Amino acid sequence: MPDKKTPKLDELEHGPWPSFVTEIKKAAIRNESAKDLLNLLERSYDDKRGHWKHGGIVGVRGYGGGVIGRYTDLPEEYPHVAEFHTMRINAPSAWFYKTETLRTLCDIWEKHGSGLTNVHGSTGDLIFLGMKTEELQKTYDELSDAGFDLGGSGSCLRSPSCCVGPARCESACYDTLALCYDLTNSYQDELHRPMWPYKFKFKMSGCANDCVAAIARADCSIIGTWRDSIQVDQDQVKAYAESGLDIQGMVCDKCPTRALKYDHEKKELHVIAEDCSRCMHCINVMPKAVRPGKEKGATILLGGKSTIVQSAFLSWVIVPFMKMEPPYTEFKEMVARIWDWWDENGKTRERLGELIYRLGMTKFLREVGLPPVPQMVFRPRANPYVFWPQDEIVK
Amino acid sequence: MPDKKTPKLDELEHGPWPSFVTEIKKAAIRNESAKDLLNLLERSYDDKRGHWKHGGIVGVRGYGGGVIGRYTDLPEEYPHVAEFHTMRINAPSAWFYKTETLRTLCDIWEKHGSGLTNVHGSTGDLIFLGMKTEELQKTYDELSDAGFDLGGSGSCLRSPSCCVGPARCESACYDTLALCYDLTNSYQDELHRPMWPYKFKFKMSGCANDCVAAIARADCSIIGTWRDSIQVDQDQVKAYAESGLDIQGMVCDKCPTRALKYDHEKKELHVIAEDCSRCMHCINVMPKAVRPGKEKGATILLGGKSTIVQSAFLSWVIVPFMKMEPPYTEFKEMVARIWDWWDENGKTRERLGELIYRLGMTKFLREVGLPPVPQMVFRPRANPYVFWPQDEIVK
Amino acid sequence: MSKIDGGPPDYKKLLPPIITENYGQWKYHEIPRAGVLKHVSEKGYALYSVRVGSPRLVSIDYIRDICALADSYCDGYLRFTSRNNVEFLVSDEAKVEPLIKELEAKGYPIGGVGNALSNIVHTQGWVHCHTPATDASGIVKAVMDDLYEYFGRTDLPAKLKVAMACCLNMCGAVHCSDVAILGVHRTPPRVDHEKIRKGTEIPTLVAACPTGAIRPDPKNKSVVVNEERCMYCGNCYTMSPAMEILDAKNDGIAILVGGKVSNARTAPSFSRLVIPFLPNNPPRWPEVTAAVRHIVETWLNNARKGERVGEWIERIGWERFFSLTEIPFTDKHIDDFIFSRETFRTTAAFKY
Amino acid sequence: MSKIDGGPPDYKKLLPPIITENYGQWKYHEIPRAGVLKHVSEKGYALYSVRVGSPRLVSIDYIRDICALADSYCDGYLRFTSRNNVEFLVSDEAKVEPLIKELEAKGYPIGGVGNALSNIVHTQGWVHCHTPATDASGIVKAVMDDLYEYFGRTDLPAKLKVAMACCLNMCGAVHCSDVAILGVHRTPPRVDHEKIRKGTEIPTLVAACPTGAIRPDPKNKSVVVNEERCMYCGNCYTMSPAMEILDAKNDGIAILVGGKVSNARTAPSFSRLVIPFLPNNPPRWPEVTAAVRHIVETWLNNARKGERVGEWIERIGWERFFSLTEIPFTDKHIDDFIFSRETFRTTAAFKY
Ligand code: SRM
Ligand code: SRM
Ligand code: SRM
Ligand code: SRM
Ligand code: SF4
Ligand code: SF4
Ligand code: SF4
Ligand code: SF4
Ligand code: SF4
Ligand code: SF4
Ligand code: SF4
Ligand code: SF4
Repeated sequence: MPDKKTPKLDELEHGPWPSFVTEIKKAAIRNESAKDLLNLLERSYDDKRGHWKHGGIVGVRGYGGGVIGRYTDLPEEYPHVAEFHTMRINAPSAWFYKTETLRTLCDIWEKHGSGLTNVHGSTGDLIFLGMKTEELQKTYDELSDAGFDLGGSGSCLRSPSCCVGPARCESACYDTLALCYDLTNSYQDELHRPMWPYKFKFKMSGCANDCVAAIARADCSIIGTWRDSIQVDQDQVKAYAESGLDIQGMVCDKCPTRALKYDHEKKELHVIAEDCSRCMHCINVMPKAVRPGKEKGATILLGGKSTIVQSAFLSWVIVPFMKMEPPYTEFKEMVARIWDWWDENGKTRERLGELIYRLGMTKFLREVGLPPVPQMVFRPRANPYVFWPQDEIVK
Repeated sequence: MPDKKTPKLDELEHGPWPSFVTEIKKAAIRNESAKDLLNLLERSYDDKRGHWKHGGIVGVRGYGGGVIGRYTDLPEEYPHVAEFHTMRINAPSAWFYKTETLRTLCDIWEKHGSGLTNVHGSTGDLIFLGMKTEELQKTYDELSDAGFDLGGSGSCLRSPSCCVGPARCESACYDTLALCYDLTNSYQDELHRPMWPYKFKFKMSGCANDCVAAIARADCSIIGTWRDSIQVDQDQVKAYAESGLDIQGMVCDKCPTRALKYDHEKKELHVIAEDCSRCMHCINVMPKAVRPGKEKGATILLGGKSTIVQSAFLSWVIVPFMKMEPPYTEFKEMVARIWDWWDENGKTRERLGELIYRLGMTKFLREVGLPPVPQMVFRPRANPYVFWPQDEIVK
Repeated sequence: MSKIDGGPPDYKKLLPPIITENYGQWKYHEIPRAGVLKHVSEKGYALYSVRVGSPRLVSIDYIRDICALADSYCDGYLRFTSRNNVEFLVSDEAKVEPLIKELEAKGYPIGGVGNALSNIVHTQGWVHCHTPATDASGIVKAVMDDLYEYFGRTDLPAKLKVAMACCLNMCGAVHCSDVAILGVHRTPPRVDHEKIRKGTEIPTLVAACPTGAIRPDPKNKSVVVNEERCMYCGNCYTMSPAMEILDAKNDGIAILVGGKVSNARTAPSFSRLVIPFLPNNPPRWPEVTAAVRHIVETWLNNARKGERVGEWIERIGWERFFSLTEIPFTDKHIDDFIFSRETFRTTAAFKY
Repeated sequence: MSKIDGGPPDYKKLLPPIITENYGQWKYHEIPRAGVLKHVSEKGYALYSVRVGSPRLVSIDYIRDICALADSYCDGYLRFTSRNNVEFLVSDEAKVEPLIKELEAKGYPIGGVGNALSNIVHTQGWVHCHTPATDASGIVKAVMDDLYEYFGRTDLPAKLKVAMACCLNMCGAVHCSDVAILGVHRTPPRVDHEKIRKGTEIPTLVAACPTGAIRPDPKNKSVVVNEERCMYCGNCYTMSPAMEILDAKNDGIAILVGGKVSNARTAPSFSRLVIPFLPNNPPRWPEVTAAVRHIVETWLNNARKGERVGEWIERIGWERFFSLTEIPFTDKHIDDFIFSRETFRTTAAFKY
């Protein structure tokens, strides 16, 4: 147990929600770094400010990223967190683990670091939180031997992540886990050796519910969808009706395109197929009765990211429908063209979305060779500032 | 009749809609400029391009605007339109005329110009279309003697205009004609002597139907509204119901805030007063049964303009509710502060809306002394880029 | 010398007595027939307004003619609307039918009231302006001839407001109209260096370009235009006659749809580009009239009662608008200017 | 030397047999009780997932503990969700209740399923990062303690997704959450000229500022910050340690609400600023927990069934949100950044 008093943090051991302070204390029993982290954190709680210096560059051989260097600004007082780096470990698709896999990780981490982790980081990596510089390579070597690898950091591809998809969800329109694994392995170089203007993130959701929040956070979002019509099982509709579900109110009236007509008499639900926008709502409310269509694939969206610098961007549609089956050739060829274009045109620290916004979708589409379709926009331009290429005007 | 042939324009004398070509021809019978205009226009129809040079500066004594100088680029061939300026005559509020007023204008114009007019120009002036430089002052002198004055042009206040309002409309929430007349007279200097970064337009509509399209076109839009609740006459509701109006479908279901409940049994219409956004829809459909509230005034919006240069802007709310009664002191004091601010901060050819967008609403509100209210925005900011003034932070 | 700053005539002296008497006391209105409004006051008076479409560019003969009619039927009072229609203000019900008869006999179109097509707000075009990419009056005449039937009806889904502007300055409410016809240039300005040297303020000219396409060229004491960046707005020409923008071979017309101004039901909104270019084909611009008619008819056939063009499109979705009208969608429809981001479809939910 | 680029473990080897067996063949799901999902496959198999809230910052002891539970009840299989909850994957229905009992006994919170509050997605804060304006784990603990009851329920109007990020970099989906808790700086960076001279690339630093507040100062071989223009985004600090941004006296928390990511019903949308600043008051940040609770309860009491926070607010209007919550509206709520225009209310129709 830590020698210093941590009254503020102790306060956070009360209450019903599990406490990270208790977790740090558990680690502190065996680990000096964890102990100093606790003390340093108490100090931050007193000072109302962080006590970490601007990150430094540390790493492991062969990799340009995967480690976040971190040093305290009070090394004399808290010597065991003088170096306190984190390592990002690329997690398996959809965060499935065998207990033995996790135990292997725990064992390695017990040997080399603080014993503290984030399961998982916001990008989806499993994080080893806090180790000394000298432990980095050793930790990596053991991880690698045990079948693990680093995740991304820096101006590179970040670790792709995906929703639980077909592994445990009836709505999955393509195999998110397979795609995530395939892309991660196909792009090892892009993932581990930063060489772009800035970071790039892939996230994959099996349907428009977007359970990995891809549209908000990924430069490239791959969202499962279908091309034909939802499938309705009228027997199940009747069952829902009889169980008391207000089908008109909770399903039809909330359908954004008013594509659903409920026949109260017959207890039947009918869809105007061409009006449905595949938003998933009716399927969500009546999963037993309504299912996605049969012709499945994905919508590709580009440009999502958070606030820094030009404002947050949500990903927008770039390909309304693409089949998503191995070896994903069409997708990968497109990605290659997009990366080339970004690499060629992007300024330092300019995310893809900001770049397309700056140079214009028109230029992007033309140079990357994607056909413009109305699905790309909510509505056409309101200004008349159309650019006419030389070959379309009369000389 | 013109001596040259005008086969293309002649074609435009056919068809049911009244023909401007016939109008030019009528004028051409007595006027050489009108005749040359017809010929020049035929030439444009052949060449598919205009034949007017970049405007030159001409005017009348004491005025910095009100006249648009115009010269053809083919003066040898069309000598009577070598000079072909237009004069903007400030129209009466809501474009009401006595025939004698119009005849006076016709008589003056017959003497001094082409005999062609626009009734009215897009800003609302009555336009004398086409006169020689030497006629400008004479025309003005006669107009002035007959009780007319020039409208605006250049970087000045443009002629304010207003909807028919209380003169002939049951929906008017303030006296648009009186305000238009008052502002026009109060701001004669601003209207006639350009001295600002760019043009400034006032437009006034008596209610949210906005029959002068103010919100789209005016730097300052004054839109009639009320502060309390709409008034419903249940007898008239019944009458509409009996006449076959689908009150539920055409009124309640289209109410944007769903503030209306129709009681089919009693044939009564009830409003949830605090939900109504005063959009005018129910009043429009059932003018006999629904009327604006009793506490009337106006919403002030700023910033409307068309596309050049930073994109078109629609006016946005700056004061949700202001009483609009003579002498309009509160309004005029606010306008003075706004103009000062624009004058001080605006770049050449920067409209008020663009300036506020460039410098930020926060700065504008603070410096002009307007209290921020949620009615100013559809929604609050999505980014966290808040500016904190010195006096709000801890030193 | 004559006085200055006299201001406009006092409207109060120009109102018909029935209006002076009932000013601010109108109770409701009805539309007894196409083109006619009946306003009834609290006091029980009824005023009939008979609306007549005008070409706006009119001769003094025209004005004298309508004045004569107003004298006969309206005690010498009339007004014009914000869309340049004439309104005959009849206070004596008995005079309404005779007025209508005479108007019809003389070929004055009566209409534009209620759920009708009204007059096309428009601009100068080749008649008077220096920057037009097309004529205004000619296209308006051609389109109104073509859509004439809808002017005299009151059974459209909603009001139909068409506007026309001859260049991107958009002198009117083109940017917020159900259907907007817009003159557009398509080639960069050709710099007349001689003229520049003769008096253009180069920094102001450079600053005028919204895309930064104009660079000073100190060696030549002139400017150069980066043609890759120019989108032909013509703002540089407004600033300087040296930036020649008219190009007979490439100027033409764009069509935008779905804007509105009223706050009824939905907020005012911009018109949006649906046809980037149609050629100038005077005197009747058949490509333009056909395109406008096609859009209007698609609206007529598909919209629900009470839906303005934009409300209809927003309900069905723009992707459906393009499939219904079969207008080809191109990269030119996709915004790439300052506020483009808000137009991108940031959702995986859409139609085909 | 160990190999590089081995990639992550193969997920296929980590799936429980019931999943391998029924992969892609799930038919529907039910929520038998709070915190539990039952997925039924075409083949008739049923998989129970018991969801447990985790603090995310966990020790290896914690991991070993849940592994022990997974061994007892789940044949050694478990997963984590995209919101950092643990999911015990139970293929034997008989084991569900015993597992729940043991979890309860050990104080593991069960919940976050269906129309519930789920775990708070969050970031490093004072535990590890260099730019935080606040701590993350501490606030999350305080808020989850306070809102604990809603984690174990399924009868909220809709899902409730709360996120927390400790600076404007927003490492998470804070910008699109029902309720977002965001660490914010409020004073401009203090330039350490010494450090700048020691290795900052000045042009890159200058270019990094989104508002152009940083000017090179060649005389000093450093930069100056125009404090009038700075809005404390901290991007300059990310670029250079010389731009010290932490300020214990002024750093604190902003609350944003109404964002979402799913495409169900409505498009994904941004969270919007409703409380510009609350002080850092560790260890329990009472101002923050009270503010979040107040917003959540206003939603609970006013929203209709099925309405996410943002959907509720968009229905009633943001002006009504401010009057209902009595949160004061200030100029700080009004956008003045690049895309501000789209937030301005360009209509005369609104509520009070
Ligand atoms: C560890 C992690 C937070 C966490 O607690 O989970 C994290 C931590 C940091 N992020 Fe992040 N980001 C993390 C996920 C994210 C996400 C979420 C996501 O990936 O889905 C985002 C928002 C999505 C996006 O990419 O836009 C995110 C947006 C940022 C940004 C802003 C990027 C932007 O374009 O707006 C920065 C600033 C930068 O890149 O310089 C940043 C920078 C950082 C740095 C490296 C600090 C810095 O300025 O250099 C942080 C290191 C913290 C530390 O000392 O440990 N982090 N960062 C997440 C990565 C763990 C993992 O690999 O699983
Ligand atoms: C005559 C008129 C069109 C008409 O046929 O009715 C007109 C004609 C011209 N307008 Fe306009 N504008 C006219 C109403 C408008 C309107 C509509 C309105 O006022 O409601 C607008 C859009 C609203 C607005 O102000 O944004 C309008 C937006 C412009 C612009 C773009 C301004 C902008 O900020 O985007 C310019 C360019 C400029 O100012 O340099 C312009 C410029 C011009 C010039 C002076 C040409 C120029 O570049 O210098 C035109 C002179 C034509 C000529 O030779 O006769 N005109 N102009 C209208 C004035 C008549 C009147 O006084 O009643
Ligand atoms: C006479 C005029 C005002 C004036 O001072 O000149 C006028 C007069 C009336 N308007 Fe208007 N509006 C007039 C231009 C406008 C405009 C501006 C424009 O057209 O450029 C608008 C906004 C246009 C837009 O939204 O794009 C306008 C939007 C309305 C609306 C809302 C329509 C809607 O549902 O969006 C109403 C309500 C209605 O008709 O149900 C309305 C209603 C009316 C009423 C019924 C008001 C009343 O109770 O007297 C008047 C007869 C309407 C009719 O023609 O059916 N008036 N009205 C204008 C006639 C123009 C014309 O000649 O056609
Ligand atoms: C396990 C998980 C996926 C994973 O790979 O880890 C998951 C699993 C399911 N999601 Fe999800 N969602 C998961 C994160 C998300 C996210 C992302 C997030 O929370 O950051 C979203 C988007 C959030 C947003 O919109 O802001 C998300 C939006 C949905 C929705 C749409 C909700 C809505 O109406 O807006 C549904 C449909 C529903 O619940 O009706 C859904 C439905 C489901 C279903 C019912 C799918 C199924 O048939 O199995 C699963 C159980 C839901 C439940 O918890 O009630 N899931 N789901 C994630 C659990 C997170 C957690 O621990 O709480
Ligand atoms: S995104 Fe769709 S497929 Fe993936 S877990 Fe969520 S509901 Fe299932
Ligand atoms: S998926 Fe969405 S849009 Fe399609 S029918 Fe169902 S609720 Fe309507
Ligand atoms: S804006 Fe309102 S008050 Fe004015 S004419 Fe139109 S409906 Fe009447
Ligand atoms: S004025 Fe508009 S918002 Fe108000 S009740 Fe009538 S239709 Fe609804
Ligand atoms: S729209 Fe352009 S061309 Fe037409 S009148 Fe206005 S400024 Fe002139
Ligand atoms: S036409 Fe417009 S975009 Fe082109 S150079 Fe001139 S000002 Fe710039
Ligand atoms: S949000 Fe900011 S302070 Fe928090 S972990 Fe991310 S970069 Fe660091
Ligand atoms: S904190 Fe942001 S706005 Fe302020 S100087 Fe640094 S980069 Fe610029």
